[in-house]
Amino acid sequence: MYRETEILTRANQSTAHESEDSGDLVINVGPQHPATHGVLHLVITLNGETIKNVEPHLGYIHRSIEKMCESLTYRQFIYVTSRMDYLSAHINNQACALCVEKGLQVEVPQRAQVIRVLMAELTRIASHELWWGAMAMDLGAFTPFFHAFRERETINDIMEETCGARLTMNYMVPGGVMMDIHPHFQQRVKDFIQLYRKKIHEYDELVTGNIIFQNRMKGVGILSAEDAISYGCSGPVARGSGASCDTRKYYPYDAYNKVQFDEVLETGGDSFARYLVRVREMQQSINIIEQLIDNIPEGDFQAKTKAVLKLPKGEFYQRAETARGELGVYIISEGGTTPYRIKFRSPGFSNLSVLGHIARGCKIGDLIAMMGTLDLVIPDIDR
Amino acid sequence: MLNEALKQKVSELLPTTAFDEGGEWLNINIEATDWPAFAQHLRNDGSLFFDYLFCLTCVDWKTHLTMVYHLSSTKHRHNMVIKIKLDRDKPEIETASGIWRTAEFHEREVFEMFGVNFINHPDLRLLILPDGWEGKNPLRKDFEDPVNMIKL
Amino acid sequence: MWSFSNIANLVHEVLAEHFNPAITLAIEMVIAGVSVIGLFAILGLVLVIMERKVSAWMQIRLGPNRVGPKGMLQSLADTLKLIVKEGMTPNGADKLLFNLAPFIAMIVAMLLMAPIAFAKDLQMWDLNIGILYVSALSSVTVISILMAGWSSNNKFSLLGAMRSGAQIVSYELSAGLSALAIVVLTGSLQISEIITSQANGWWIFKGHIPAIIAFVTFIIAVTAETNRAPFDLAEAESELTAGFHTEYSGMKFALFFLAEYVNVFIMCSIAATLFFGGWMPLHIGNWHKFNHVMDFIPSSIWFFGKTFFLIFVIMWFRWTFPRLRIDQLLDLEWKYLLPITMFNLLLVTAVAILGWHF
Amino acid sequence: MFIKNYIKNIFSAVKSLLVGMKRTLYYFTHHKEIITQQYPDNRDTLILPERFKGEVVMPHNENNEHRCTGCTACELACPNGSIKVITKFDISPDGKKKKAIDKLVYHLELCTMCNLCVEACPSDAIKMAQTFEHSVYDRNQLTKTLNNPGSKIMDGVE
Repeated sequence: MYRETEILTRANQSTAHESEDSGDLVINVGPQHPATHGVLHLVITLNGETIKNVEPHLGYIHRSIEKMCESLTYRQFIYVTSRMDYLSAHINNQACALCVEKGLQVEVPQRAQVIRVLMAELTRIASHELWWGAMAMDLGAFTPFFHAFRERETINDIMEETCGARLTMNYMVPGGVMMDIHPHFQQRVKDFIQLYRKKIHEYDELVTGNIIFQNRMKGVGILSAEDAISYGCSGPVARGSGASCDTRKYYPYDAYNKVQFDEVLETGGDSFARYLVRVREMQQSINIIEQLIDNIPEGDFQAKTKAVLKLPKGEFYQRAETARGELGVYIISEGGTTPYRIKFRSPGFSNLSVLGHIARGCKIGDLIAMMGTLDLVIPDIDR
Repeated sequence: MLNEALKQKVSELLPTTAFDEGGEWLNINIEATDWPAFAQHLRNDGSLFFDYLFCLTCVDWKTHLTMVYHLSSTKHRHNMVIKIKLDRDKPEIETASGIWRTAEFHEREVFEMFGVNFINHPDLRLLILPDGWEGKNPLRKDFEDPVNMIKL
Repeated sequence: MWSFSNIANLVHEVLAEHFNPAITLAIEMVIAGVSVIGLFAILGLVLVIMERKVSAWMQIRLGPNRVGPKGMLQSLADTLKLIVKEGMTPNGADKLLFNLAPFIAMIVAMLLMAPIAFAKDLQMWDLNIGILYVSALSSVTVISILMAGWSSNNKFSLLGAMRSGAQIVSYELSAGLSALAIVVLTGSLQISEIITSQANGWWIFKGHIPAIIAFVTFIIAVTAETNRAPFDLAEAESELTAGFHTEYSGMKFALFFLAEYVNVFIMCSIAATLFFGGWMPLHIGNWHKFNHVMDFIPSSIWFFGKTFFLIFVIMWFRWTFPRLRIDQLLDLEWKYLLPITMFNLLLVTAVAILGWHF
Repeated sequence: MFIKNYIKNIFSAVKSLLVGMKRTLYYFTHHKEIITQQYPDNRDTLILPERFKGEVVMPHNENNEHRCTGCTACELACPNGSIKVITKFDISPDGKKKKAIDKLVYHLELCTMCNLCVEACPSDAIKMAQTFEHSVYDRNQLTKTLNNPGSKIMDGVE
């Protein structure tokens, strides 16, 4: 089998333990470590600086959202999903709302569909901005983090104005959106696009073009397209390897079939390809927003739904493309007001599983860079 | 491939398959013993080519457990759902991690959350639950935790 | 005209009147030691606040602005906090080495101050092998880092210390070779002579391209030697949490911190001495009137101005670049810097022999 | 050829580094671009958008009257159980019994600001306030009674 080294399961033992016969060094990265962006715990077996094995230990912030949702009604459970992948909270909510709508067979008004897509794309940009800054910080450059936050703050302000919150908005409800957009929304988004266009070249100057950065990223952590699919990777991780998997293209939802955009594909499969995919995806999101921002149709922002939602008996699955990859919401209904079982197929969980595969044989510094390019959000993995 | 064609192809491969109507994708019910060979076929058959296991989970129906595999093909872009009924007291099934690598992590999650034993899994250990977890499997319906309340 | 040598002589005469020579010498040494410690502390405070302000402005932030006017007393408040904090020694650490390491780092930094000419006639020890002394002592810093890393009983610390060892040993080479370029031009290792040789122009202007190459390689090597980003692999907070000083807290950590900044200061002042003439004002060849005007600016201002500019450059590196990987770090040294500096040394020798410099 | 590539590499590398340094120098010298806010100092000028979800409040008019009928729709809508409606029966002047709220207890410490209660309320009795400085030393202080003491329901609200 591909697992060469025996790894101790118990984290506390492995801290004090070095396997004596092989001379390997076992170190714990996390649960409290600056590079894990949360409470991920990796047990790394090292030979010198070279990584022999990476073993993730999860569950430090597992809240059992799937179990919680079993006792929440179809209106209530959506707010919890914001807490999964908090950086693309809107898209999580959207996927859940879509799944409930699929069960109810509600037609969502055009206006609500467009607003949802706008919000989802803004969320995607905000998420990628944060990733970009954190990625540079993982490599030791602090300044880009703050520069990325300048643009991200603008998006957060837009969200705050329309949805009433900056991170966990709970804006999508079954049947549409909770409130109509704020009167200033369109102007603010246009201002943001202008700001973004003005500042985007700085990203290349500071990070992308930098020779140190390129040397750190190129040819590191190579993931083949076949492996990416086999490991269930999705989103920019798979697209960086050339595996086309954009849910927005193949299984369009809401207004995505009405807009023109390209699926960003890179064939390198290394960290740099994954980096480029995300940077270029921001550009595509801007394109989508530009197409829609002046064409928000008039009408209702929410379809008429009953006060108490009851899904018919059956199973409903909805895919959505979050900033990290493909999110699946799988609702099994027994006909009541609460789901019988709900499963969230989180993109981060599958993307993390590939880390051990691509990190083998790399240096510690590379592992950190790879974790950056996988864009791990720990609550998304732990749910 | 459309659902009808898929249905025909699957019934050729495995005549004992039962089909579930309704739902957007083809739902099939098979026996746990047929699973390993059938999975190999699904993955390797050129016209099926289900190479992307995008969701793997389990459902506790109080009388039995059901493994649910959501499969998709990145070549043909068709989807299929496979359900396998398991005994609730002694749930056992062959692992799919040799065919789809993503199953390794997902099966570990199902193992600790539902107590399903995956035969020949390379590394069947607790992934999310704390080490030394004893007692019931959290996502089963009869699980109650008086200390960390989940129900409101 | 008053100068530091007059003051020193005055102090010496006053002391010699009252005490016998041995006690006089002892008192003079105490005075020198106290002033070094004072300078050490002041440098730490100034450089910390400088770094925080520089980083803040580059990161479109305001930086510390609450303590004192414009936040200038922030580092004083930090020092107070660090003094009050408990200095913990982890279980299983080698207690002697663990507690000794920060002091070695600090003592080395203090020793390095001895040959530096802070202003005209203000130099503690003008020994005739000044540059050799500096480059020899500065590599002793690695011992304190290795001690800290080994004795902490922490794997991150150990990895950081190992990286630091490999790094300092290699970059020592190109730092030495770059400094040697100027030594070849001057013909002396003595700091005062290097400075006086630049009375008619700094070496960076007089020495043509070889001096510029030597300057660039020296700054890169110095950045690596002092463990500053982008070469801060020994601490690499995103990889090794804090590297060799992961387990240190309170004042012991502060000593490492101080030593790092003082090392940066010393290395920059050496670079200023070698390439920018130390305290020597900007003199251009035969422009006597211009040179005379420049002489009115006190020599200490010239020295600190140049040094702080170079420190700013090193901070500028830190807040712009990502960190290198360990193998790339060694590649840079052995594949690029070392061949360049060696070639450059040949070039400089040719320039010096043929007398092409001004 | 090797030497040419070698030197070319060095120059392109140095150039890419200088480009980045130019960018940071720009921000170092242009303090206008600073974006941080001085939070506690700018409290007076800090304006939050009117939709900002800070906490649930119950508006009262000048006669100390609110619009809550005690229908418990908000309590049912809340996913966390952070709202508790305690009802009582008022005797109206003409002798009829009428349901009204005694207390509307709101647990701010449990609230996730999801806005579902405000959406569910049929009589617009509660709304989201824009306050956000909620920290207190004792968590009991976060349990609040939303209706003012002695308040009663507004006329005409059913």
